[in-house]
Amino acid sequence: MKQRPIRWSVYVGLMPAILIVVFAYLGTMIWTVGISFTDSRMLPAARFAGVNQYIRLFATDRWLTSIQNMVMFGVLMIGISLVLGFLLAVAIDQRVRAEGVLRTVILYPYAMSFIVTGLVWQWILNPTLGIEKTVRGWGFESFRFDWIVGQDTAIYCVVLAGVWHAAGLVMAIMLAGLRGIDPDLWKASRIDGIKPWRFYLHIVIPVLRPSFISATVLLSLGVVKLYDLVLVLTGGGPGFSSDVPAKFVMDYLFQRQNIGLATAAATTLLVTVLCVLTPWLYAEYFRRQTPKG
Amino acid sequence: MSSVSLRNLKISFGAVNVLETLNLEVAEGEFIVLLGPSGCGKSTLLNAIAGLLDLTEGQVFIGGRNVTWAEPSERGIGMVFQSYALYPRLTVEGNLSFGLKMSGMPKAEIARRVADAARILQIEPLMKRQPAQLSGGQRQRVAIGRALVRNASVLLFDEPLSNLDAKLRTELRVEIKRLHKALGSTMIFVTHDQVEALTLADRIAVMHKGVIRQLASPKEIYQRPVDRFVASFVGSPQMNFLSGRIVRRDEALAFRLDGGGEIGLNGYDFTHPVSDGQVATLGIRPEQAQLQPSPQHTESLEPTFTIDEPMGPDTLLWGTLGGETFSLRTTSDHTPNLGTAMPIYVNPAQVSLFDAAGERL
Amino acid sequence: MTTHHTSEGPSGPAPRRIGPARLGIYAFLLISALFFLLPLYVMLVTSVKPMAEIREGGLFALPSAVTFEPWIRAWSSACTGLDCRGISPGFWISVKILIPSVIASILIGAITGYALSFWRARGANLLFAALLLGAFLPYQVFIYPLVRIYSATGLFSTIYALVLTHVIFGLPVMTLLFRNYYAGIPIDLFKAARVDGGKFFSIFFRLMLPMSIPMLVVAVILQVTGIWNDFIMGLTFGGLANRPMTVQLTNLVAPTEGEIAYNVNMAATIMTAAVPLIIYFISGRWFVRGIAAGAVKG
Amino acid sequence: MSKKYRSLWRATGLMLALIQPAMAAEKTEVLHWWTTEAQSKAVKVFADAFNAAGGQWVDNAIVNGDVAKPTGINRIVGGNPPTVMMMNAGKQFGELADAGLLRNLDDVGSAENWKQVLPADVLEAVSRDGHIYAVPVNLQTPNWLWYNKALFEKFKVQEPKTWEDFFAAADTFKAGGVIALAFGAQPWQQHQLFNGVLAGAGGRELYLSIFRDKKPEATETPEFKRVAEVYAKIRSYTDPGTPNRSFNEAASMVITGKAAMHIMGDWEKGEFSAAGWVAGKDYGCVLGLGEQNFLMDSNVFIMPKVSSEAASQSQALMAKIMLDKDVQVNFNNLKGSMPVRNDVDTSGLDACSKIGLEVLKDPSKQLAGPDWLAGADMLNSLADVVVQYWATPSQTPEEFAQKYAAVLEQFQD
Repeated sequence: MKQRPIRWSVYVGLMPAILIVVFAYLGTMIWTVGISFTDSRMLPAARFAGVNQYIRLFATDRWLTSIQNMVMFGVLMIGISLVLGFLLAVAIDQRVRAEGVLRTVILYPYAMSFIVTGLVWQWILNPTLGIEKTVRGWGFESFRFDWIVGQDTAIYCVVLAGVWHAAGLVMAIMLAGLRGIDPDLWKASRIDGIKPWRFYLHIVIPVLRPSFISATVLLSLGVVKLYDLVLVLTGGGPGFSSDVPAKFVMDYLFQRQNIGLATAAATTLLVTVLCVLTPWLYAEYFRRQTPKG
Repeated sequence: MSSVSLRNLKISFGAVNVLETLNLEVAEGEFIVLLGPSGCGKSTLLNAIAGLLDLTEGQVFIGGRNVTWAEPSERGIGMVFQSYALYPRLTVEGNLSFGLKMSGMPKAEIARRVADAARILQIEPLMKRQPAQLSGGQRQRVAIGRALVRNASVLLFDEPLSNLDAKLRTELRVEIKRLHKALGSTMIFVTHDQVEALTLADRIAVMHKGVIRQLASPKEIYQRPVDRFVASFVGSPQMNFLSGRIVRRDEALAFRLDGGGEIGLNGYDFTHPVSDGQVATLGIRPEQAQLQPSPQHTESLEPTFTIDEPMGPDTLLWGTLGGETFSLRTTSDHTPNLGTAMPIYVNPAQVSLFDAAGERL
Repeated sequence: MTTHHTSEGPSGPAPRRIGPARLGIYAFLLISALFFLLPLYVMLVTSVKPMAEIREGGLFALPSAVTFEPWIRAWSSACTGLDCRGISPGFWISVKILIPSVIASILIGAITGYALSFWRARGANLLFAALLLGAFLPYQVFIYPLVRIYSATGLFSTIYALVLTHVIFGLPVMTLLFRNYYAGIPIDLFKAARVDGGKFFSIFFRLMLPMSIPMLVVAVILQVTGIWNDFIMGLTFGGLANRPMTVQLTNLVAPTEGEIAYNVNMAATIMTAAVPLIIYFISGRWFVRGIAAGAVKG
Repeated sequence: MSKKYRSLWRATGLMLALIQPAMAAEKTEVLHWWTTEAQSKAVKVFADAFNAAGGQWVDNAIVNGDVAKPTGINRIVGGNPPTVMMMNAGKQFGELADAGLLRNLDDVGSAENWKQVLPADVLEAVSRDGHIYAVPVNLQTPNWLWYNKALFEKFKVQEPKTWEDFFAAADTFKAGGVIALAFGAQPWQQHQLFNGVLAGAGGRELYLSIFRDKKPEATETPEFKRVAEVYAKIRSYTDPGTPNRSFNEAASMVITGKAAMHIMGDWEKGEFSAAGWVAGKDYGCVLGLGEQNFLMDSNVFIMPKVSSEAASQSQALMAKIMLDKDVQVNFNNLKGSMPVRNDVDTSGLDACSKIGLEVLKDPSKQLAGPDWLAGADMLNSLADVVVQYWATPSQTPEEFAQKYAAVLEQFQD
């Protein structure tokens, strides 16, 4: 009997993906994790150091601050963007005038890079240049809006810029969701005499669950990767009060030349993301998968 | 014209066995219909013949050639799909010639074959149109045409008519039958529609849960179903099933209904020996009973009919017999009294009997 | 996730006469619009003001004398260190990075998505899982080893390194996009093509790719904006010679000597934002679809 | 079959195109991050002299040292090194030398008699296990106080010598509505300022016991407490716009008269010169408020190991040229720093450099810079603590001392 032929062309087609996964993802990941267990500084070294880097990492104020900032940024930015985006979508859905213009205006920030976003907000929030200076120029000499130079408030500036960047996207997703709701539902609710706000709260929001989930996933991707925005907006400062993990890793990798600690931090991020992700990915893509003809 | 031979075919997706050790021999020029409910494995079997699925075990021969691991295009087959699967953004002509171009055939030959197919299927005026501009029936003609231009000796049809409305379906059915007569090619046709199966097939393979339950001529399938599944799947309305027992009466066998009533089984062609008191099911198709006795229709039962459905040439009567649903098809003009029990007559040689496991007795 | 409309238009309750609720909605929308427009306004206004005016009036005042000189300087003569060629070299480098990156990442993503969708290859699920994870993981895990690989192969700070990097990190989303798209194409079509003699590549190039135009548009929007807006890859792998526009912008606005030329900086910033903004304005709804499709949901 | 290969090629051709390495030129590539106007004029002195001596200088200037350094290191480790690369003296290049990636310059050193002409501390700072691995090209100190002479005259303020003087002067300016001290609160500037305070207000002994001896208990001394207090007090003499301000921006505040003083390294002179300022006339300078120490720092060039003989010879030539007497004078004049050789003609130096040179003659005022004494990792960790202290006015000197000590504790060998 003839052997089952191997379809080489399929593997040729998949080869770039296979190479990328094997070398660029898995290989580098293993390397990074491995190095995190050494005492590498400027150069990667094979001197095993156990979990020393991790011990030091979690004794480092700056790392703890950056983790805290990431969580705070994530919760606030996603929360505010979802609420604001949803409200905007609802408002736009009320047959308002100039709907197209409004949609455009609300969404355009999402097309901008974090670099541009960070720069422009840095200017606006700069007390000696932007809002504070302008309001004082109007005669309110005691007006203060100097969050960006405040130790405890700088991270809120990052949140502000983040919301500005992302709320439009949430609005677009929500608006699409609202427009997809069966028009008969609206009719039924009016016949039943349900108050609009109740209708939104009890009917619309549950129906839009998938939209909320999509938006949350999309926004949370940006949270772990948050780097550019902080870099240009606050530089992680004042001090390192608005530092984030991605920036921490980059600094230790390149400026500080402490590869061991940087890879330990990266590995910690990796493990965190994997823990959150794996169950979800499994549920989403593999559990329900049926064989294809 | 090639024969198709499937030997010990087994297909599993992971732990699920879709086809269990399946054998099928299709003769040259034969029209075989694979009939069964959805999920029975009939499309899987067709895809396996086409080479669109990898076999877990077994071999496929087409025209005596082992094509188990050959590419679909190397098997000498043409295939027509339920969803037409016309290539979008190509004209009808483009669709017909796409495969031939891909195999590097000379242009003149392509043109000749496409013209032939177009003529046979009467789609010449459509050649410059796009699939989106065609009606469902036209699309399916083009899809058949695409199979024809391959000059394939085996044509595979995967529920080709089920997306069409009733009128078109009948038209195209006849067309396919004519095509078979004209071309003489071997055809394997998958459907869940028993009318298509009964009208088209030389032989029908009734499938259930990955197994061929009965492979026989349409007539045999209809009249002598091998089990309750085949009996119930083929025929509309469904065969009446009445539960009861085989009893011995005056040296002859009879069937006593649990719900009351009894018929003699004189003339029934038993396939197995039976025992006295054996639990069994009596199957009577709606048209196998009639309101008047005749020389063959000797045995009587007394159902009560409650509803009549006039269907034009005949009328369906619905009611119960001993607590079980019973239907009867009659051509008689006079409507019986609804709501009261009345005698009907059956021919014991026509009925079916099944044992407790559902096998034909 | 999609933006399809019911043809009946807005589905909210019909407007009543202008009441307080209605006014509230307009007020909310107006204030929000101002919030979203503020940065663009600041950039545009400041970029056409002379420095003297900025010193006086701050960022928000309308210009009394419009000048385009900052734009000209930002484009062709603003200094980054000693290099006084403006931001235009960065623009052209970004273009040079963009074009091959977009083409290669989409092509490879499409082939992979096609292979995963139609061809049952051994280990395909594993590959797909690994790709999905790749879409989510923080870049910091990969960056350093990649730097070393590029250094060792001489790719470091070349365009190739950046193109390769964009292919690597664009692959998961591109694959997912095309895999989902192809999952919506009737499998019969693929079967018909195989019966017709199509092979892996011929089916892809002659049948699937031409059918993928809507998804290609989405992918192009997604990749053009994503790659254009990239900073970290350009910063890490571009080196001196191949700093994309975003990286050059951060260098340009980093004050070097004397007074910060806010008007020039803002003009340069607008220029950097221009490409994705133009894409956004001309592609409109497709843009949303593209971004949303990147949400890793099918 | 040809079809099959054609489509295969289509898919892989792109990948292959991506993998093609860029061609690298076989010339003497010098990687550095001196890119301001003054700095690049100075670099040109090296380049011209090198080219005149038959070399072929290929300039690879990268704007930001934080980007340039890792770029170069990665290329060295990756086996594709620049021929010559700039570095900071001290511990930074040690790891590269240990890994055998750097060329040993003992041969050039002995031929050129570096032992005689270079200060011992400097030679020590470029050596590892008794072998020379880098070429020092200048001497500089980060703890100069620069001030706007016009403002000092206007407010009739005397040049401060101690931190007490400084605060008195600062009060005057503050009261007069002038920002007393221009400052950029970037981590490196904050740390540099702190180290200046440590040496000037804390004294030589405290400074060495921290950076050289890494003694955590040094932070419990009254001297350290004073350092912490002085540093915290400086904060109140700066304006709110400090976060993320670059040093040149701060310098320009002095130049434009917005601010009176600025504490920064020798390279500040480049900014002043660019604005047409002359030392001693438009601006004044005070070295090391307090004890007047010279915190020796030096830019050095390292020579990665190269395979070709020609490149190796170019490196030797480069080392020789960079320490050539005339080159040293010309270079450092432009750079604003001091020649590292002790046998050059100093008559052409500006007023401030002369002050520096004078101080340098006294060995008790010479103090090795932090980079020479401690590794980057420890210094950066200390910088984190300092940065946080600056940004947290509520933190007491005691709390700060504890955090500072905790870092030192981590780096006990």
